[in-house]
Amino acid sequence: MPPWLTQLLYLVAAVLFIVGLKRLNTPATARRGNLISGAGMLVAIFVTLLDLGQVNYTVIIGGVVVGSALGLTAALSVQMTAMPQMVALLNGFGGGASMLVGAAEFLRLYQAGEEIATPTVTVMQLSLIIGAVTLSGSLIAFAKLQELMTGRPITYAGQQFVNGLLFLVLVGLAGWQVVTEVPLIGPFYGVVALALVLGVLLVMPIGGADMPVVISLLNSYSGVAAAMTGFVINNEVLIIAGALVGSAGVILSQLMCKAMNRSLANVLFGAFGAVVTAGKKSAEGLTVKSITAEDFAIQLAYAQKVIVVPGYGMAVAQAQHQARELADLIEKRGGAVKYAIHPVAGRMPGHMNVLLAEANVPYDKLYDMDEVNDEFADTDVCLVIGANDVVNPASRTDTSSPIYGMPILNADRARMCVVFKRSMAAGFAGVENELFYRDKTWMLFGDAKASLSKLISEVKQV
Amino acid sequence: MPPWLTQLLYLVAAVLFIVGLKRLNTPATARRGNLISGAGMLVAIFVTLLDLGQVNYTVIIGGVVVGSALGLTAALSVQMTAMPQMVALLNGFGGGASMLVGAAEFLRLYQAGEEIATPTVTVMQLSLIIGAVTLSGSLIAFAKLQELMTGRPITYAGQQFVNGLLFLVLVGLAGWQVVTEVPLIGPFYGVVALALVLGVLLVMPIGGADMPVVISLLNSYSGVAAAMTGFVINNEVLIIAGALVGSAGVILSQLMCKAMNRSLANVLFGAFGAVVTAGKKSAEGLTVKSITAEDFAIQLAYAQKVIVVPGYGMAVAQAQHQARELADLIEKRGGAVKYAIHPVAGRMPGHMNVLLAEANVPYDKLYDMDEVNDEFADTDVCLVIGANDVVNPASRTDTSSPIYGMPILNADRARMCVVFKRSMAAGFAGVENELFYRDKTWMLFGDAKASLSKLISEVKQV
Amino acid sequence: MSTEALIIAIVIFTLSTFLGVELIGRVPPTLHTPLMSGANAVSGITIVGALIIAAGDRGWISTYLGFVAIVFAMMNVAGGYAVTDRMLAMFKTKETEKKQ
Amino acid sequence: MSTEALIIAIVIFTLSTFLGVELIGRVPPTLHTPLMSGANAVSGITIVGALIIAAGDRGWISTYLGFVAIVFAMMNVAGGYAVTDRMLAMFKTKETEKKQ
Amino acid sequence: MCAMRIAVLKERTERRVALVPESVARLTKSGVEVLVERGAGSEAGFPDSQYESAGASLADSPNETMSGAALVLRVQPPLANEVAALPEGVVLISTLPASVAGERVPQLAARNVTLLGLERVPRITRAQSMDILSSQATVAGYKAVLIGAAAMPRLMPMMTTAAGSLAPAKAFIIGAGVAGLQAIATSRRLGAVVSAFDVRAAVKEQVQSLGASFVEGGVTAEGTGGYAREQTGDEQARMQQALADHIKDMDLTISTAAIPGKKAPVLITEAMVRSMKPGSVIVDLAAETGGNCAVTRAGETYTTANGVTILGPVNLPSTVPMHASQMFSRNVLTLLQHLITKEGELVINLEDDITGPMCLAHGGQVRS
Amino acid sequence: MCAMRIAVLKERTERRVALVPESVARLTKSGVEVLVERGAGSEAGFPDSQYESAGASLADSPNETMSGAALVLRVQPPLANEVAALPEGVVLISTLPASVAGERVPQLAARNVTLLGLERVPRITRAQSMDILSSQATVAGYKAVLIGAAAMPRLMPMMTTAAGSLAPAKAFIIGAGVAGLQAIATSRRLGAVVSAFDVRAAVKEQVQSLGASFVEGGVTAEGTGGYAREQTGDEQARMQQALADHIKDMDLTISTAAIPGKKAPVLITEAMVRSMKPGSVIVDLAAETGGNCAVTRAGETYTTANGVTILGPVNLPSTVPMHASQMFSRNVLTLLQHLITKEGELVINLEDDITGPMCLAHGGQVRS
Ligand SMILES: NC(=O)c1ccc[n+]([C@@H]2O[C@H](COP(=O)([O-])OP(=O)(O)OC[C@H]3O[C@@H](n4cnc5c(N)ncnc54)[C@H](OP(=O)(O)O)[C@@H]3O)[C@@H](O)[C@H]2O)c1
Ligand SMILES: NC(=O)c1ccc[n+]([C@@H]2O[C@H](COP(=O)([O-])OP(=O)(O)OC[C@H]3O[C@@H](n4cnc5c(N)ncnc54)[C@H](OP(=O)(O)O)[C@@H]3O)[C@@H](O)[C@H]2O)c1
Ligand SMILES: NC(=O)c1ccc[n+]([C@@H]2O[C@H](COP(=O)([O-])OP(=O)(O)OC[C@H]3O[C@@H](n4cnc5c(N)ncnc54)[C@H](O)[C@@H]3O)[C@@H](O)[C@H]2O)c1
Ligand SMILES: NC(=O)c1ccc[n+]([C@@H]2O[C@H](COP(=O)([O-])OP(=O)(O)OC[C@H]3O[C@@H](n4cnc5c(N)ncnc54)[C@H](O)[C@@H]3O)[C@@H](O)[C@H]2O)c1
Repeated sequence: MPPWLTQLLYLVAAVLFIVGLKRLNTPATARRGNLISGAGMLVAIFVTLLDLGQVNYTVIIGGVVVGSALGLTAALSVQMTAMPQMVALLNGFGGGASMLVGAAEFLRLYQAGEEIATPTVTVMQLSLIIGAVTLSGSLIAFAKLQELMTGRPITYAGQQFVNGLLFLVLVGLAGWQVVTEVPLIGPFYGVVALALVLGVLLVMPIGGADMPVVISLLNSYSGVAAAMTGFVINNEVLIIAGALVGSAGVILSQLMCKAMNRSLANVLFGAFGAVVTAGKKSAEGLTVKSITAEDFAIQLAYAQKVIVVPGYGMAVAQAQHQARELADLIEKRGGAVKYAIHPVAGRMPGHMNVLLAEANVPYDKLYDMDEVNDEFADTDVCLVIGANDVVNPASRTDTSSPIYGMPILNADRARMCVVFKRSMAAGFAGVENELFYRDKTWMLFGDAKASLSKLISEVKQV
Repeated sequence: MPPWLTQLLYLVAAVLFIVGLKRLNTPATARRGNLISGAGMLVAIFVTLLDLGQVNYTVIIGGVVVGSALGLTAALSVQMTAMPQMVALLNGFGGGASMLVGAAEFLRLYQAGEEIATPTVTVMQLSLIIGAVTLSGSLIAFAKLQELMTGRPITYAGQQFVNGLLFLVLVGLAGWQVVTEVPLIGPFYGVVALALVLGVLLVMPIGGADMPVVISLLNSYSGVAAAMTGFVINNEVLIIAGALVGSAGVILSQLMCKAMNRSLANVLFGAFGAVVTAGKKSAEGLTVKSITAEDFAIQLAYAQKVIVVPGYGMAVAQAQHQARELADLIEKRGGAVKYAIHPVAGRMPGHMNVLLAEANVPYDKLYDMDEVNDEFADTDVCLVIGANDVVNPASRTDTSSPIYGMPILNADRARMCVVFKRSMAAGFAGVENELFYRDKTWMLFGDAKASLSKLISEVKQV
Repeated sequence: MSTEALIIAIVIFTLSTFLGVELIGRVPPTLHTPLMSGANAVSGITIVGALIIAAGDRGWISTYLGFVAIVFAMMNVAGGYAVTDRMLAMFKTKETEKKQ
Repeated sequence: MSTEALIIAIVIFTLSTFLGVELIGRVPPTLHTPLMSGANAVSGITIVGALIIAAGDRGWISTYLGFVAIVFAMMNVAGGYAVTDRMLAMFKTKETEKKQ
Repeated sequence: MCAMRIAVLKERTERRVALVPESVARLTKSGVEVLVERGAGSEAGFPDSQYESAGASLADSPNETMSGAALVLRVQPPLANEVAALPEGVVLISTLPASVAGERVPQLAARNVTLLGLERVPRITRAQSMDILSSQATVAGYKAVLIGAAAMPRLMPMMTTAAGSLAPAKAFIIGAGVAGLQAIATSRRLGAVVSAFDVRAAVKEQVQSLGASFVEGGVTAEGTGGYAREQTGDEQARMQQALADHIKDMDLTISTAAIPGKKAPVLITEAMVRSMKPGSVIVDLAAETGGNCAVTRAGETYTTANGVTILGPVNLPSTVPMHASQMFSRNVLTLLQHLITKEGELVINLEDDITGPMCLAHGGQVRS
Repeated sequence: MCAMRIAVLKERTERRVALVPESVARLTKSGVEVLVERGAGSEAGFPDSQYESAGASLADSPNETMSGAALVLRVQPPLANEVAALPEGVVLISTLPASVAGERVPQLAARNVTLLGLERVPRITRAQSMDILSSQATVAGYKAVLIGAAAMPRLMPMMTTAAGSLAPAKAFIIGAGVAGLQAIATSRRLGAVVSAFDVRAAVKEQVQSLGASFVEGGVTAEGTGGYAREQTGDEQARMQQALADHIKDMDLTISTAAIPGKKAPVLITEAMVRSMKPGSVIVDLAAETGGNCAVTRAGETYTTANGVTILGPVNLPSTVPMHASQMFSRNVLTLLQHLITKEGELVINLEDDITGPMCLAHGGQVRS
């Protein structure tokens, strides 16, 4: 195959990656996007094989078959819930591969005793380091998520200092390799070993809940490692695809952080600092999860069955119009919305009715507690808008509670329950609400009107 | 300067272009974006000059000074309203420059009698053709907008055929040049001449109102021409910047077409078809201008003083909630909104009051005809939502009209008046409304509720 | 690697980096994980490098390391695309169901 | 121009084209004209070609044509940026006014 | 030259007043002299003091008020025994219900009075602001809902309370003219689920434009001038069936169907009333012209054996005297502005689009 | 074993009924026997036939109804001459206005009746659905607006018409408890511009949550159990000034301020009434306990010399008998479900959180 054809076909592969990644951005086209990018990968592989011509096919076919088999088996057998760690693992292998390519190329030149051009040796160091960090870091991320080790941040005094030192030594060794005339085997091993250790150390202090961000970042690293490999063996498709993934991964980790309302720096180095922002703790040490309007929007947008539980807070925020608008939006997207009206929601009999009538919510969407209480269990999302006491499960069980015995709306039985309120403050009865600490509950803090407006515009964009 | 530094600096220039264009996307950063891209241009120019080393500076400095002086004078003296034609003109010169570079390179090689490599000669042809089409096409666009010639589509029988033929001959000549061994001067002149004619012919049949789209497209061509020139002289920054502009221009023309609710094909070749979509004509040959929600949104978003005139159509569409939401949005952006209530708007006394109260519009935003009628004259935008008779100026002057003598809301005195209705149908009184044909009036056709919803989401995005 | 080749590689790398940034524009949070996974699959492109190393006549070290690299990279590629597709399939079903 | 150089040019061209598409994502209608004008200014990059042609020792034709090309391209560049800036200045003022 | 004088009398059978101080002020400012009988506006919340500061003179008796007047304004027409007190040749502007017109017009013509009947303002766009039928119907439609709601044994809006949920009341408006539309709007405001019926097809959209639903009667009977015409027998039957099916579930029915100058159509039969639930309420706004309900008693409220309360209010606008007078007065003022020249002269042009149709007696002749 | 029997009497001074058929059905289904006096629900729109189909037996006289009953239900307490007719040792559940309690309780205790006073349901969360004060105040607040609006000489909502523009009415609610809040909501629905005043600070947010504005009185006087306490003299003075400044522009004032068991505070003085505009209306919901307005006449409507109409309605819930009964009945039913064991036995546990405070007489003793 003439070299220009090879290169053109590589370009085709690169374009397929670009188009594929682009499509992965939208729910409707995502799956096709993945297939397109897969096609790009196939093109790249076949072009490479054709270009290589007559070679030792045992090794190649063996490697391809073994690798594919392992990869596919793992991918197809893994539980849906274990996806993130699977991605981490696979990503680690990708980084490992880049590292090995760099290493092989180095060792070949080393054995040949050739002098390596400065640019080449530089990118070689980068491909080794980044590949190694990706490999070991990903393995740690995998271990944390798979609970092979504790998911909690592992920290100790002077950790930052140790890491910094390690990093300096690593840079020093790599620099030595670059400036030296003939390749040196010592620094080579040193670099690989230290980079592997660095990967471990970098991921250790990050908590399990933040792992997705880390994986995305490591993914970015593995892209950069591939690109560096591309520099080493002077191959464009590696550079393009690697760089694409490199930047995409960084942006994605940033998006993820934004969705968690944190900075990337906070995720990566947060455990070192004094502030632990893991979430507000109640008196009994329970944890509250909060969610942003952006994050919630997508889940709401695809919900089939939604129940709105309005409470006094909706009245205070005068958010009835927004509540209705949101409901309309959900219905336009094919979901069904009911309003569950608790007999004593608000501060006067019929308080919610007045407001919802003002917002022109049709009467037939309003349901009494008794009519609707059984439906929570198969409700995708329950929106608790400024209600508190009327959804407090303590009234069912806690005989000491002042609201014990009051029938409540079963918001806690919904598949997902999102509570709109400004703080963790109690409602009229002045009692803590256990619902807020439940697994399936998320808090959307802020004035209900503002939160709903935000949510509406986010849902519109989904 | 070492070549690698030149190239790196070119890369810097390219990055500046990328960042600059990116920033041009958002109002807040647009101006800085333009400066950044300008900095890129400066870098590119200086790097080129430095790289050239000792050369004939008379020509260069002379050219730069003359060109800059002409360009700046034109740019700074032009009326704001004449901006589009100015852009067209400048763009034409850009295309012309690309053509000249291609021509110069060709003539040099021709004179030297050298054989030109196939790739080179191919891209040379492209740079000539595209540059020439850009040049002459832009000049025609300029002439049309500057009213040096009629702004109307110029069409004649067989036009498409002639254009097609011309194009084939052009391709034939260019192809001949490519396949021949030594450069030929005849086909060269032929290609240039025909390409210039083609540019004229392509733009002639397009109406003045569609010129912005055409200019954007020609802009894209000039980008591609620059990129081709880059191929010819093997210069990366030309390729990158040219390709950026090439694709950006196409996307932009598409966006513009979308904003006009038309297809690009319709804009470019619409005049050839039988359908003339220039606008609905009234019985007396008056013309109605319609506007899309997208286009209108931006004007509304920056309006300072807005008056809403609701009418029976708002009631029919039950669009009161949307009207209120839109008003809220405008106020949030700093504008002031009043509702002007005509005494007989709707179909019963107080019809508008009931609906606006339902939508929770505060009473103090509601103004009687007498209170508000003098304010229209310094109102930026008047939104006539489903009203008709109550804003019909015929009642002031046309003694034969059944509504003669009824005082009306002075919607026609506002700086811009946008009428939301579904068609050109008459209102209760059954009379034509001259307001719709006024210069400052735009029609936003469609159900008022739907149009308002659209408008709201567009305004939110501005 | 010549300096010129390096520069060109850098140009291409830079452009691709910008492209990557722009591509991941406004991805909705549900797609964060699939997108991460999909991008991970693409990073398996290092398979090309692995193949070249393993296949070329570059001595036994390259062959051995290349073999391992192929296995690793291929796991990343095959597993990556398969996992992504599984995630998206789930997603897809929900989408399609809605349309009915 | 060698085939290899051509290929690389094509690669760069392709990447830049995609980048251009992505960059002009969701520009609001008010910015259509300024953006068009700004992009037009960038297309004046052909000045680089004109300079090379005019300055190099490529004979009188190149010099003459190059001179005209420089004038043309420079008009595009200088005029283009100035016009764009004027448009955006107007816009900017309105923006800033609002904030007060 | 002596200015034209207008007399505003105190009503005897009515709480409204024909001109409110605000309108008086406009007239006196334009040079017209206005005499107001003492206490004319007090029932409507306009004390004499306000008239005085508006520039009117006060008079103690009807006779004193009318002496020297070129124009006499009243809400209700004069009783038979009051005709003689009118100055001869004067112009009288007042309402003139069909029930008294036959008797009173000849009497007034005999006294050479020029009579402009306010009900006869033509329904053309220009005359909308003189149309007392519209303005007073607005008041009637609103008030009908209030008295209907107050007579109901239930609340109008839906309410979810600790003491159980209350279903919203179902309100049904028959005849969606001005009064009917206002009744729809008001009962919607109070939270009822509202439906409406009318024979004119155009009304459906108007009803929906207020957020109520329209009951199809399978009949359309559009008349001229925006009024309805009478139905044929067959139409009647189909319509009655549709009504009967719908009305039995209603909690509040307000009927406003009228055909001008005719006896009101009977739309709610006795059988329908019997089919209704205990506690349901009918407000028959057509009571004065015979009632839309067969068993309405004009001016009375009573409950049938099966617990249906039927209200037959007469002259509802008089029960909201302040705002009703304000609108009435504005209508009259616009009419006066039409009749009085810039020079302050009262001109009765029988060829005029508006004056012509309104004039029922002139120059001693009865016109029609 | 013979099932427990509950007697539901027909009221003599009242249109409500203590149990509606729906609640009766629930009781009979759980094995309780219910005897209803003939015609008990007819005024409220519940004919005897509905009681029968709900499983109740009908009885002709009070005595027949009560014979063998363990429990007697009434809305109003028995008159002095009715006490003797109660079976000895029976449990009586009814309201007991403060005005009659002093006299009646000893009489009932003397007859060994166990009396549960419905006003005394404690205001704890769990008892909300037994709280007749809340449910009946809801009705009163709503109805007060209706009768106030009907008494006004003007329309409530703003209206722009061909006959001029009408300004919206300004409504002012004094005391934003259950009735007050409902009055706010209802007058807002009708289109009034609503303001409200209360001495309790927490109320401000509640008032605003209904879209009304709050009038600052510069005073807070939060009592226990959600009720207000009395004010000191100085507080009183400051508050009165704030009220006086505000009230003079109001078109409709509805006062609901009450302090449980005490005479209602006088908040609207005669001077304030005199400062009000002709045509303005006051509805004094506290009329029964003396009135919030100094010149209220309980049970009467009259107009002052300066044209202010003052309504002093008593027992408004009785004028909306159907829904008021429905809620009353639901409250009583919930209470009964609390009192009656699964085995169908009536248990009066004086230690109970709810029963205890409610019990006013037991075992021949007056409790308090
Ligand atoms: N309906 C009646 O007749 C009546 C009468 C009297 C008492 N009650 C009692 O009132 C209670 C009613 O229960 P509920 O669930 O409706 O209300 P709730 O328990 O009082 O809770 C209301 C919640 O709304 C939140 N909130 C307030 N303003 C908000 C804003 N602007 N945006 C977002 N959230 C806001 C508050 O939390 P943050 O402060 O954290 O935002 C609060 O926790 C019951 O306890 C009932 O017994 C009812
Ligand atoms: N207020 C009163 O008391 C009263 C009583 C009786 C008569 N009138 C008369 O009614 C008229 C009122 O004037 P007006 O300006 O309010 O109304 P209008 O003149 O009747 O015009 C209403 C306009 O709304 C448009 N429309 C209808 N449905 C629509 C929808 N879903 N979305 C968007 N537009 C819609 C119609 O045009 P398309 O069909 O093209 O959409 C129509 O031209 C006056 O002539 C007045 O004299 C008033
Ligand atoms: N200048 C104007 O343009 C102007 C002014 C005022 C009113 N109008 C219009 O005139 C029309 C009549 O208004 P109105 O209130 O005086 O009407 P109305 O009092 O004469 O009658 C009330 C309504 O009852 C309906 N009706 C009559 N017979 C019926 C029957 N058998 N069954 C059911 N419904 C029956 C009529 O169609 C009308 O809608 C309205 O459409 C109004 O908008 C126009
Ligand atoms: N279970 C519960 O939690 C429950 C049940 C019902 C009512 N409540 C609460 O109890 C409170 C009282 O309700 P209510 O309607 O029975 O009250 P009420 O009838 O006792 O008094 C009505 C209102 O008048 C106010 N008031 C008293 N004196 C005043 C004065 N001098 N000036 C101005 N205002 C004065 C009171 O503050 C109260 O808001 C309300 O807040 C209500 O929400 C609680």
